Amino acid sequence: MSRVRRRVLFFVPVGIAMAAVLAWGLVGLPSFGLPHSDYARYFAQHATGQRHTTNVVAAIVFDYRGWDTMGEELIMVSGVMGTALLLRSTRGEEHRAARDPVTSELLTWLRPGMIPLVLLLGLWTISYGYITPGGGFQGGVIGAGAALLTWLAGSYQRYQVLTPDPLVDAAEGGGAFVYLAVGLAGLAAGGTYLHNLIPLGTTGDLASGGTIAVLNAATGLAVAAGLVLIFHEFLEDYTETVPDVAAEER
Amino acid sequence: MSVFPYLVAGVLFIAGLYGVVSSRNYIHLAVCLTVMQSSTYVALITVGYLTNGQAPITKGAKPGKPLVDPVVQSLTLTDVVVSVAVLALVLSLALRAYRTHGTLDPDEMREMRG
Amino acid sequence: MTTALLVVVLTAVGVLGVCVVLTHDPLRQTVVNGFFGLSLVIFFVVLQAPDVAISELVVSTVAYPLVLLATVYRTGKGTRDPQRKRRAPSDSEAGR
Amino acid sequence: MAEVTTLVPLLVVVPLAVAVLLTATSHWLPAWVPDLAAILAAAAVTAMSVVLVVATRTHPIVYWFGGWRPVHGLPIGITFIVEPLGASLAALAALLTTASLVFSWRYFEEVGHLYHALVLAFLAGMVGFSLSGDLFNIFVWLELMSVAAYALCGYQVHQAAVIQGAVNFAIINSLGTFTMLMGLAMVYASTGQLNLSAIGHQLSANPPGSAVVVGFSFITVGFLTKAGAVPFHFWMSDAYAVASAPVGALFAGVMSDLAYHTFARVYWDGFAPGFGVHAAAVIRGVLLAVAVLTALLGAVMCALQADLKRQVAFLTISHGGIFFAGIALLTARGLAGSTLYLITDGLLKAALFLSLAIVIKGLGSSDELALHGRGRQRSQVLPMAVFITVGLGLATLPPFGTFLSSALIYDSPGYGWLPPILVLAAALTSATVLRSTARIYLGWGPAHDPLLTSRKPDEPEEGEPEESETGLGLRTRLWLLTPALGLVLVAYGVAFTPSVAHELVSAAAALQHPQATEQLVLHGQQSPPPVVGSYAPSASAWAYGGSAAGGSLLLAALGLWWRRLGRRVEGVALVLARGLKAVHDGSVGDYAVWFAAGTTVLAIAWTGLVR
Repeated sequence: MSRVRRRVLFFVPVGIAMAAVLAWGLVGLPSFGLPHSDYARYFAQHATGQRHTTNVVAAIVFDYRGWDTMGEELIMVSGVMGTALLLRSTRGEEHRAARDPVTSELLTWLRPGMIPLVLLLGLWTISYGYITPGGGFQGGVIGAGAALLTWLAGSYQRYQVLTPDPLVDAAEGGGAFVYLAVGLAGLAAGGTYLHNLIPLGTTGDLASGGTIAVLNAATGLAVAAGLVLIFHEFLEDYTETVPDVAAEER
Repeated sequence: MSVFPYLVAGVLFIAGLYGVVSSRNYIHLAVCLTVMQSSTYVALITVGYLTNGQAPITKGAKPGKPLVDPVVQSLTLTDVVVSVAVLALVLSLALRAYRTHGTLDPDEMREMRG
Repeated sequence: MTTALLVVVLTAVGVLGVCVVLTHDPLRQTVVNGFFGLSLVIFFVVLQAPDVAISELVVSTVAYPLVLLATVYRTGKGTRDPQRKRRAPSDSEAGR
Repeated sequence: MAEVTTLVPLLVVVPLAVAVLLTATSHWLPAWVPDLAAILAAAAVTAMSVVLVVATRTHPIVYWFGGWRPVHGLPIGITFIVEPLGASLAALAALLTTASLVFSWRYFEEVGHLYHALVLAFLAGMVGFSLSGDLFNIFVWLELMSVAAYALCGYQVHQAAVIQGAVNFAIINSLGTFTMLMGLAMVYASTGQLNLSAIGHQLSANPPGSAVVVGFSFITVGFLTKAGAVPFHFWMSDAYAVASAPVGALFAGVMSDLAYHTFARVYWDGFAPGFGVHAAAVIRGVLLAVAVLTALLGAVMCALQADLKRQVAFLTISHGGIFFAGIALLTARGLAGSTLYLITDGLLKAALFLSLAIVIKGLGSSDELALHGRGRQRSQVLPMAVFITVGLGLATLPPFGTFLSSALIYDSPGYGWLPPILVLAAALTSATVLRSTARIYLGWGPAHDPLLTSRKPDEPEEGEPEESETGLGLRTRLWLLTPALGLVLVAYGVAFTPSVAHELVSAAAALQHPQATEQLVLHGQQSPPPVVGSYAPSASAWAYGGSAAGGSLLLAALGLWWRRLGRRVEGVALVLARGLKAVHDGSVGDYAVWFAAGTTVLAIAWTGLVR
């Protein structure tokens, strides 16, 4: 009997017991669809009035619980730094010549219109994040997707030219730093950390929401740059091995 | 209906855990971890749902209908970001392991370590 | 109506999640995982969580597949190919 | 007080800001800037935490981020609650980080800005984790700490074959954090709150049902996994054996044990009011069982290791069990003793890890048996002295820091059988340190021991020596030893701070008074600090401390020459050792099965908590 088979055999009774315990707990939850949280009700009633944003989730993410989001952003940044640390340090010895192995004709054909379009979509998702659904994280990922398309459609070299490491590093660290600095500004002005200083504007306008707008944009920048860096690390790995794969396929 | 959504979260949780136990490949294992993490999204979003509720966007909201819980949605957003970071890290660790061992099978790797 | 939709979507989420776990080939799993992600997106939309839905959408169409595919190809399509040579198994840890 | 309050967010923001600035400007900075900036940031956090420890002696500081104070008792924003215990753990984390960064300046030949940025993010995560008063925010800092730790753990691995330890670390810890988040979702669904005091308030009004009980069990599992309690501990020995010395010093010194303390805060503020008095006995029983099992299994496994880093890993597990016993007693003295123990012991363990690096680098192996007698040189006298000092400190040598901490736990009322077990664990683990010191530096005992390794006597050591055998220059060695020496001095000296025990006990008593915390957090009303008597170790505590120190010397001798006891003893010991080691097999799937089993047993044991 293989190790895995034996282990799964052990897991069956344990898993069943665990599932039973979990189910017992879940059955004890308040019925699905019934209102219960005072905490949630407070935001539903007051968030738009207090923060002049129509997206209540954005108000919570970037203001009421903005401290969480700061931690979240740093998790993202740490993930990026960690990936770079792990993948860069072993790659040193291997040859780093950039090749252009991947060219999809469809994408090459699509490229002229597609990339600016995706980029625009990303920016749009970020900038309306506190008015309609969307926001810094979502838009940031889309923006990084645009950079990725450059690679898929055109060339790795062009991708590298468009997203040079120093610039992307600066954007990532800079975006995260702006988030921290907005918090510090609140502190410096005699309030508490992340206290809003900027006029709230008219609800529903792009220039509304005070610090929320700034934090949203900073997050978008940091996430987009961070994901580009992650892609970069993984893609650099990929391009190294492509001849291998091609040889195997033949 | 009153507990079915919660049980789906439970199923995903146990399924993800089973995947970790039964996996013979670190890439597969990493994806199973994200399935397990998805169970927490499902749990959070379901506990915040209100019957006949509307999305927590006040622009164009219909008056009189309650908003669903926006707090759990913000928590889930954070959770999604965490999952990306964790997946990237686990995969880069797996890649490093592959470079030194030439295998992605956790058990094979264990044997090599002696 | 909503209830029926909800049951269908939830069942799809559960079933696809289990499918992801049971698909052992990494390449195929990445595809199944994409479908699982899309089912989650629909689930979030139905449960009135558009922000989360967009997040899940961008993550499961851009971030996950890219990172996963790069890893899969880097490692010669996972363990499907048993002929893959092993490197440097010699130095093992001393005295456990 | 206004100025002091400003320091609270800075504890987290300063290291993070330096970290992201280093990332942003990395391409234009000279190589020495990251080192210096990181050390200064960590030192600044240390200083600020110490100021906060002193400033909050009488009244905790409650800090609301974004200025969102509670509205009619309903918390809106996220809060940090700074009280002396949490703040002193933040100080410990920052001090160890400073020492580790000073060490790594000379230790690594080449280390980029990424390393420093990650260490600083790791520090910020630890600080936030020990101060936050919001359940989800605790999860966020736990994740930050974990994500940074996964990367740091897999970095600079010289033994090619053990990167697997870092993967196991990431996977099992992720299981723990997801389980915790699942528990959090269940608790939020039942209470509608995330703030700990608000959860406590809700639960005392609406008695907990099955969802809260399972949720609490899952949250507990999350903490226990990070802390490395049995049976969630398997990742730890693998990870610590992999980690490079400065990182390992942070892991062993503070990371894992912080989770015990944060668990205590979560329990007291969030759940103790709801479970009520009758449940306390059930909770105490289960927690004590986990603690005793962890202390003993960790100690035995520690004594069975030949690899020096794995010894420290199991020592950390075992001593974690001792701290957890203090917390599990649910008394003020127990909690105070556990906190002080965490600090003094953490300093010693970090010093031990840093000095081990010097051994490994200087003598070329991390295997106790392979190093037999290799340290018999004049130049090795100083490292040997450090090892002996650390070993005796770990054995709770009276009247120094670790003794005072353990005495507080011993002098907690209730469980007379507990102190002897804790003494045994402390003695056995420190005996292992003394044993390997004697073997390496004095050449005592045999060069082969079947208990420690499965290798045959004449088989050569497997694999390459870990690091270059070039040896280290005197100046480098002194530079590397200085942080370790500093940490040992602080650990020994803490006990002589005037009335430190008294202050800690009153802080612990305040922490264990959730109603007062709730008044403070939700309504901004200060309660008078609880009155506790002054503390001096009792006669029996002195006896326990002395017997731990004496016992560790005896056990060290036994560990060196145990084979003289005869063949029958040898056979039994070997069978037991092989059985125990077979369970710690490095297979992540097996660990996950243990994880599931532990979670299930814990939740089942607590089903009686439903009211």
